[in-house]
Amino acid sequence: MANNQTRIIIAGFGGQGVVLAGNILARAAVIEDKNVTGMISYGAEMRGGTANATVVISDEKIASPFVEVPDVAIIMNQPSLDKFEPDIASGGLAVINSTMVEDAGSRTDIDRVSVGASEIANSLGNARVANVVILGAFIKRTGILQPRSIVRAIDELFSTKKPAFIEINTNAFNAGYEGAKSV
Amino acid sequence: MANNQTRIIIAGFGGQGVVLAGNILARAAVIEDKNVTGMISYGAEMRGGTANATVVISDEKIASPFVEVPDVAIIMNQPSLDKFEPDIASGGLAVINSTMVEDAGSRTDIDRVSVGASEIANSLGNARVANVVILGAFIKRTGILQPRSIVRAIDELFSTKKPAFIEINTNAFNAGYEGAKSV
Amino acid sequence: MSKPSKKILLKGNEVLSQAAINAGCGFFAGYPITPQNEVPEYLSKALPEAGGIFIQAESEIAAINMLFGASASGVRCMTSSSSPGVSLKQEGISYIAAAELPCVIVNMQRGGPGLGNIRAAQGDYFQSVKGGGHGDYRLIVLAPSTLQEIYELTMNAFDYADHYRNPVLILGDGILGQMAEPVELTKYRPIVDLPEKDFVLDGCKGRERRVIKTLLLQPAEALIEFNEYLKKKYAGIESELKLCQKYRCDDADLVVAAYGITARIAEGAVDMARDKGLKVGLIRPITLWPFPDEDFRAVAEQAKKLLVVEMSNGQMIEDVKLSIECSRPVEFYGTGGGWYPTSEKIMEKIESVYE
Amino acid sequence: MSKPSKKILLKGNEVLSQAAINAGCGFFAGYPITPQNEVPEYLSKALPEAGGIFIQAESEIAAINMLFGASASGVRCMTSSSSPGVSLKQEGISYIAAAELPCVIVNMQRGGPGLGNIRAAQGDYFQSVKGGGHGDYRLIVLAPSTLQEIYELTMNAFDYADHYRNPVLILGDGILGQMAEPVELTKYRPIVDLPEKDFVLDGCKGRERRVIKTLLLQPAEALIEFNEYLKKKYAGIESELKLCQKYRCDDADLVVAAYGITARIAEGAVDMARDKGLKVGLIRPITLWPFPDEDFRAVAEQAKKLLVVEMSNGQMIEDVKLSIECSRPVEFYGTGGGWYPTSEKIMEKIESVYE
Amino acid sequence: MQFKRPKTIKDTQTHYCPGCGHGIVHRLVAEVIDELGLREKTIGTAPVGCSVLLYNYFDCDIIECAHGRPPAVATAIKRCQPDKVVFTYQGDGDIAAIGTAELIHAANRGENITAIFVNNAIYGMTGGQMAPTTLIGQKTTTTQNGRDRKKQGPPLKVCELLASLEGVAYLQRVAVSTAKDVIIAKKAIKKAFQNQLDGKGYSLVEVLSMCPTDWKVTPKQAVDFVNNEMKAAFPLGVYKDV
Amino acid sequence: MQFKRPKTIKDTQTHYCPGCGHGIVHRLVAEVIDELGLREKTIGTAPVGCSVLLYNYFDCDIIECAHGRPPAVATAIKRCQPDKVVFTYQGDGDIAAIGTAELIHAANRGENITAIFVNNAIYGMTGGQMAPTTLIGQKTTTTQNGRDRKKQGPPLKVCELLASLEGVAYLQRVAVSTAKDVIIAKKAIKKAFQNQLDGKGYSLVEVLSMCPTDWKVTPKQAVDFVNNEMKAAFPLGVYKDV
Amino acid sequence: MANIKIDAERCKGCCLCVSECPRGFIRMSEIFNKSGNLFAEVTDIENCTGCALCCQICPDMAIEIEGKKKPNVPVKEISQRRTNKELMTKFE
Amino acid sequence: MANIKIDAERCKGCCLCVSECPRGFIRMSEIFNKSGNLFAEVTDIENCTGCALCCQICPDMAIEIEGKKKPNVPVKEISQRRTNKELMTKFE
Ligand SMILES: Cc1ncc(C[n+]2csc(CCOP(=O)(O)OP(=O)(O)O)c2C)c(N)n1
Ligand SMILES: Cc1ncc(C[n+]2csc(CCOP(=O)(O)OP(=O)(O)O)c2C)c(N)n1
Ligand code: SF4
Ligand code: SF4
Ligand code: SF4
Ligand code: SF4
Ligand code: SF4
Ligand code: SF4
Ligand SMILES: [Mg+2]
Ligand SMILES: [Mg+2]
Repeated sequence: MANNQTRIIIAGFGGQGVVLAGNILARAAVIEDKNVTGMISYGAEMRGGTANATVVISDEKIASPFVEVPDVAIIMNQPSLDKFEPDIASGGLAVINSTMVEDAGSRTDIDRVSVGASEIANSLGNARVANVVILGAFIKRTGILQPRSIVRAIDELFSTKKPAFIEINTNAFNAGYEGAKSV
Repeated sequence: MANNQTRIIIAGFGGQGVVLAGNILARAAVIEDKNVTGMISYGAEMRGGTANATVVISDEKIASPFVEVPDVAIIMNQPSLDKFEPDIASGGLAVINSTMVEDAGSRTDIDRVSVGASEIANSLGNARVANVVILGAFIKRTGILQPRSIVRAIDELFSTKKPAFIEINTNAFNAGYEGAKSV
Repeated sequence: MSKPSKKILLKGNEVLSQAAINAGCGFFAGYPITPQNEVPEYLSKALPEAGGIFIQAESEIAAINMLFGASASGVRCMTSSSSPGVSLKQEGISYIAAAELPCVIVNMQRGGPGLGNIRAAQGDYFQSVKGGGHGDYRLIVLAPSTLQEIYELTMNAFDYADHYRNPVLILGDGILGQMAEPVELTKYRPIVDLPEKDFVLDGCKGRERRVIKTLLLQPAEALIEFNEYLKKKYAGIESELKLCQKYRCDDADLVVAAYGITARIAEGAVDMARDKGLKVGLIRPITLWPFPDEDFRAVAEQAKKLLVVEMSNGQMIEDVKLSIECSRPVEFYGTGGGWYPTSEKIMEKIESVYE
Repeated sequence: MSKPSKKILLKGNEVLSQAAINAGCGFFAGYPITPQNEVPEYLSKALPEAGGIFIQAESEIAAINMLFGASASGVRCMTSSSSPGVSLKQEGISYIAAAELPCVIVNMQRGGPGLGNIRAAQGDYFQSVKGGGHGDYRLIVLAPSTLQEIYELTMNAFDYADHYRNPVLILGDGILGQMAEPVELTKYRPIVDLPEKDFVLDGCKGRERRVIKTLLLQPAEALIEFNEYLKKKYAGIESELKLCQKYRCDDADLVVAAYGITARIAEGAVDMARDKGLKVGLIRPITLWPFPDEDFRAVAEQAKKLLVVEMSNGQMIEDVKLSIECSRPVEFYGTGGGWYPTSEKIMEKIESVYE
Repeated sequence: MQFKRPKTIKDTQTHYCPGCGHGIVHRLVAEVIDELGLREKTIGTAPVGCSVLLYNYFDCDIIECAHGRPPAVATAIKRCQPDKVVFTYQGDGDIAAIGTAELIHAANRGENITAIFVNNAIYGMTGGQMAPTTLIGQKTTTTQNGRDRKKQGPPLKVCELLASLEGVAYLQRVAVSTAKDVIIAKKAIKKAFQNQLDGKGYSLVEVLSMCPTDWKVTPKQAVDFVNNEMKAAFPLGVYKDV
Repeated sequence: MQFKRPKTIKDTQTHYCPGCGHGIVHRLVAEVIDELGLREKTIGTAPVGCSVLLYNYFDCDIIECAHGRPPAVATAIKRCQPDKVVFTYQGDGDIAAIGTAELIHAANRGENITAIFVNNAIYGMTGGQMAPTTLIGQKTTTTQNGRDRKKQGPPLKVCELLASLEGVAYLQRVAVSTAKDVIIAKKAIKKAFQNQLDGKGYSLVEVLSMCPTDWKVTPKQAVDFVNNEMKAAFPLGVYKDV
Repeated sequence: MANIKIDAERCKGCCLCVSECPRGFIRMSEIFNKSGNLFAEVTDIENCTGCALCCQICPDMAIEIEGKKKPNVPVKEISQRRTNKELMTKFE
Repeated sequence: MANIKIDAERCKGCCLCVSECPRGFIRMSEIFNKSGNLFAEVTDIENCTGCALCCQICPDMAIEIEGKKKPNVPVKEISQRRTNKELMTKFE
């Protein structure tokens, strides 16, 4: 987290909402008037398989929106953990969806926080909000943004097009915030 | 005729065979192993109107195939004379088809030779050979190429495709050679 | 969308699209190609809503030629594409430049040559600034490096196009197009004088009929004269439109030269170098044509060396050398074809060439 | 037509066509455009008679893409056009360069930009040598200045293309294409080693199947590596293929630099200058890429000044400056758009800049 | 009986060769513009071809387009100025070779424009190369032994090709090789303009026309060629009228 | 009963989305190549589109072409190597938008090649923009309120368009949305290859195909869309067979 | 009598009007106009019906008819230089 | 009994075979394969007619039939992690 800068990668299967999660994070950062960049890996990948989004949040100007060495990796499934764990900065953090990740990795120089995001989402009645659940755990652990900024970002995002989604996403965030477990 | 170089322009209506005349001249020069360039004005002109060809014959290397200031202007009709007379080099020569040119121009610093090329051609039975008639006058006056080179060039040009034309063109050349008149 | 006071989060391609609408762009024609697809996607909806015309053309060639017609109609117009698609537009661009029709062309560059890939790259510099089409023409080439700058330069692009009656190219890349960043959508205000469009073809009611053409056959000198005129016009633009940003150059021994997203990443490297006590600065041309040569010359007076960084095998390096008249050694760092520079890697290169 | 011992009179376009046939060109695709029409006209008859394939394509784009297929079939192939038509080929050229398919492309330049006119010009220098298409690729660019040289360089072009697996551009102009001059049609003899074409697609009988492609998606580094490879390949060509002719340069104070037909006309001016006692020479790059920079540097050691002459608003001037590292003042004489230089006019300019 | 040069035609000689059909078609278009009173609201497009210089003759706003692209240019003009009248004027090379894609798509989109297509079975301006519409057996500078169906394919028939497109409102093939044909051609052109005024969509009139120069025949022989050969290969008539 | 992956298909997973029709069409083409014993004399062209990577799956010589240009590339290959079998494989964007001119002219010249045209009514690879074949009312990322006949014109019907061209030997439109359709599609593709072996000229099979991802529906819904909507807009059948 | 007028300077000598006149009232001149073309002349203006078929076919808009009443205006003065047969028939 | 075999790892879970089987013998698994897809399984291999309609529609060439005689080979071992309903039905 050099330069007051947090470099985050969010990774999962296509369909697990990593882009949306990145979007919520970035919007929350805008609400707090921080500098932020967001980027979806639109690159070489074909449809299906894994998807990832990177978000850089900083108090200063952000040079590059790329995240080669993430400070935080938010991991929605096993293949994503296998892929990105090696890149995490020493002293960095992995936020893990424990429902979909059996083996939480082997590095000893990083922290881990885990949450049964898919399970919690399911219990809330919509498996698709696992992405927001895991954001809750991430915010709880890092405090990098204020919870109410996330809630406002959710509000902003859904208010015009899908107001029905506001509640469940807010609940998901809260549940994740509560359910975060260090590992 | 600087640098042992003769810069010739041949001009007339489209259809008067100026391109063919240029071609015969250039081929004759090749036969004599001279350096030569030929160029048709393919430029801005549209169909119809005047056509012209330029030929540069030289014992030395030829820099440019363009003729801005011709040493010799071979003129098939009045508009061409009007157009090109002013450009002729001082001390240069105008070879004029007197059948089609009423007013032989006003410059006093150039020489003129004239021949009733169209009339002669007509009397030979083919108006289209006026271009070769006028070449005869030109060669007679300048001696820049040998008459037999022209005859050989005519031979070369027509032998494969139109051998019937050899005789009339040769006659045309001879008639022009004989009929040249200084003015 | 008139003047939201606060920053909103958008992708670069969206920012560009909204800027075009705000600047009064009334016509867009384009053809899908990654990584610029958000431009036509955004405009297909937002432009008609704003009263403009959106056409998904049958090809990039049709698109650029539609601009020919739209601009002749007096409408502010834009097309957008990425590298291979922009190559296809070269004939049309030469025509538009020759006809002096204002328009904005966007190239969100991707990896090449050939089909290449869809990652960001800067391999189309030569095509953009030297002229990939035939004949002696110039595009005004703007190279933003942040999303805020995309917003502003896109609006300005329409102004420059109208002011100079010249096509303006916005040279971005896949990163700038795809990344999201908060942007303040300030109100559009013309930055240059906008002359009356007295070339517009709208039927000759009450005036002499007009012709827009690029064929100059007669007299033979017509085209020569026109090219002499163009030369003067371009010299005029060169004399007044050179945009450049310098960063920590004042005492710099080594100056990094980069444009677009690369400049921004290089800025990170400059900060790292400064943190290590190396006197390093950054010069970033914002207009790639006209190339801000005086600024480069000024910087070269102080600096011992320049380091050009590009996402290409080295193209801008030529303009850098020419602008400083080869008065300083110019190093290069870069690679063609969908390469992402990082501040760290640039820093390594800085250390290796710093004396 | 095998080996006529004596010179025959042909137009430049015809000479080029016959050279292609003699060099074993087996495929031509093109689209009519003045001033290169004699090329397809000649080849439409002579090429099939020689056992080759002639296709009048539906457009320049189709033509260049037909070359893509013909070259992949292992056949020596050529297309020919003039400025606007060559602009349309830029995407295809980038693909061919990326696929490393040998072929010969002819541009008999005419006046531009836009439709311009049909007189000769040299306004496509940048497009030719810097790359009018997208990405970091290079064409080998040959610039003949006499018809005899058109004959020889056209034959060589096929050899270079095969040897380097790279497209070769013959950069002529309307004068060279249209003028007639005696030419000796010497026998074709390869001038470089011609490697086996192990890329050819002819059905995978008895071998692994082959793929020709330019998309390099996976892994992410594939395209980067390919571009690094290209860079090396181009550096290799640069190290061995630079052709240049010098004329009366040894003691020259002023050296005129020009290519193609312009060089030839400038040679006349040099002679005039020498006749007047001015120490003037001529340097004529025959390969425009690779640019013969060592020769320029050598000349610049003696000369006090250079004078670049082009039928354009000044394009090669940049390469001249870069090659001599701006070590001498470089003057320019030229005009875009169908301008015919004369020895006399060049002489005037020589006198005005000679010190 | 009165017969005067139309107002929309300037009082200059054309550059066309003697017997060239372009002059007739110019007159017809201009007469229609006169009769419908459209001169001051018309924007014409010039192609690349012998008729590139039509702006020297038509006294209305004209835009010269890149080779083959008039349909794209006209599309944009008409979309930007739906109250104006926009026509394209293209030769066979322009419309049916390099410009095929732009033609098909403007037609298919049903752009509300009027298209005049002068089919002279040759590339006139460039000196007589094969066009997409060159007849089988016809000698051109690039088919010196005559067009060969096996190598160059049959002549492309534009009206037949466009007929299947829903967006097309009107297609008629006419000729200008006899006075009678000219009168019919005029009616077709008028209808194609009227359709635009009525908002009907893409209307195209294909005009079989003479190019004595590049066919290397006299004007009289050229007329015969149209009447005897071209009309057989390209049957006249209405191909679509919705 | 036996059913095995064809030899001409490599043993790799495709990158296509679940339910994408390209995989089916690949298999059919490969089966035909197997059955006719053509693998070692076939040269295929890859388009730009989702199927650009078909060379990862087909085990025969393949050339990847610039967007829209496969017909031009294939023309040259077949002319240079008339004894080989050449096929093109193109999406609707590739064949019917940017590549319209190359399509029409290769077809009109009657090039003796086999063309497979996968019509999924969308630009798949670029993420779901309108294609020339997008249906009226169909929502895409560039027709977010559905394709509007007035603005974007009707869907372009390739078989109908090509039917008028003399050089074309065979045109059939099939689908791969039901097993029955797939079996018919295979027959059509086989015939299109057989025609080439018999020297009949240009043969094209248009295949209506699913793109669940960019249609933003499930594979099952995609199949229904083909069966209910696309077949109505693009009637199946033989459009030409000479 | 139709007030028919052929502009000799505008005429390019294509002869198309000659074959088009149902009455055979048009013939080509034996002299050139300024552009070097033989030009069309109406031989029998008195009996010309004004059917305008000649006008319809003329590619150069060289033939105009003013209406029925006015007397014919003679063709403009032109260059009277005579020339040979061959060239005269070049466009026939 | 047809020797039918669905390659679970190749299967992308599109379900097209499910609706295509005239006997209704194919259903989707409740577990994911390595690529994260639910995959198709034949429920009643004994009675499968080998009509191959499922093979015809399968876009991923995941279904093969070896002939009538041989006994069925069970689907490969796959990752058995269970997951929630919503995701399971994502392609139905
Ligand atoms: C891109 C491009 N390609 C080729 C040309 C050359 N060119 C000029 S006119 C023309 C064709 C003219 O034929 P057509 O369209 O039939 O018109 P016509 O002259 O017969 O009336 C061509 C190919 C050009 N100007 N631009
Ligand atoms: C010149 C050019 N323009 C645009 C593109 C971007 N592009 C890639 S694929 C594609 C269209 C794909 O659609 P389609 O041909 O229908 O194939 P599908 O993916 O649907 O199978 C486009 C426009 C490109 N690569 N090159
Ligand atoms: S070349 Fe043909 S089309 Fe062109 S003006 Fe002459 S006759 Fe007309
Ligand atoms: S995007 Fe559509 S066409 Fe492309 S692979 Fe996916 S389903 Fe197939
Ligand atoms: S108006 Fe009729 S009758 Fe009179 S000259 Fe003309 S064609 Fe003949
Ligand atoms: S038709 Fe017209 S141009 Fe031709 S001869 Fe008659 S008057 Fe003259
Ligand atoms: S082969 Fe036929 S019966 Fe057996 S599973 Fe497949 S579709 Fe069902
Ligand atoms: S059709 Fe194939 S890919 Fe789809 S579910 Fe069935 S076996 Fe799997
Ligand atoms: Mg034509
Ligand atoms: Mg598609």
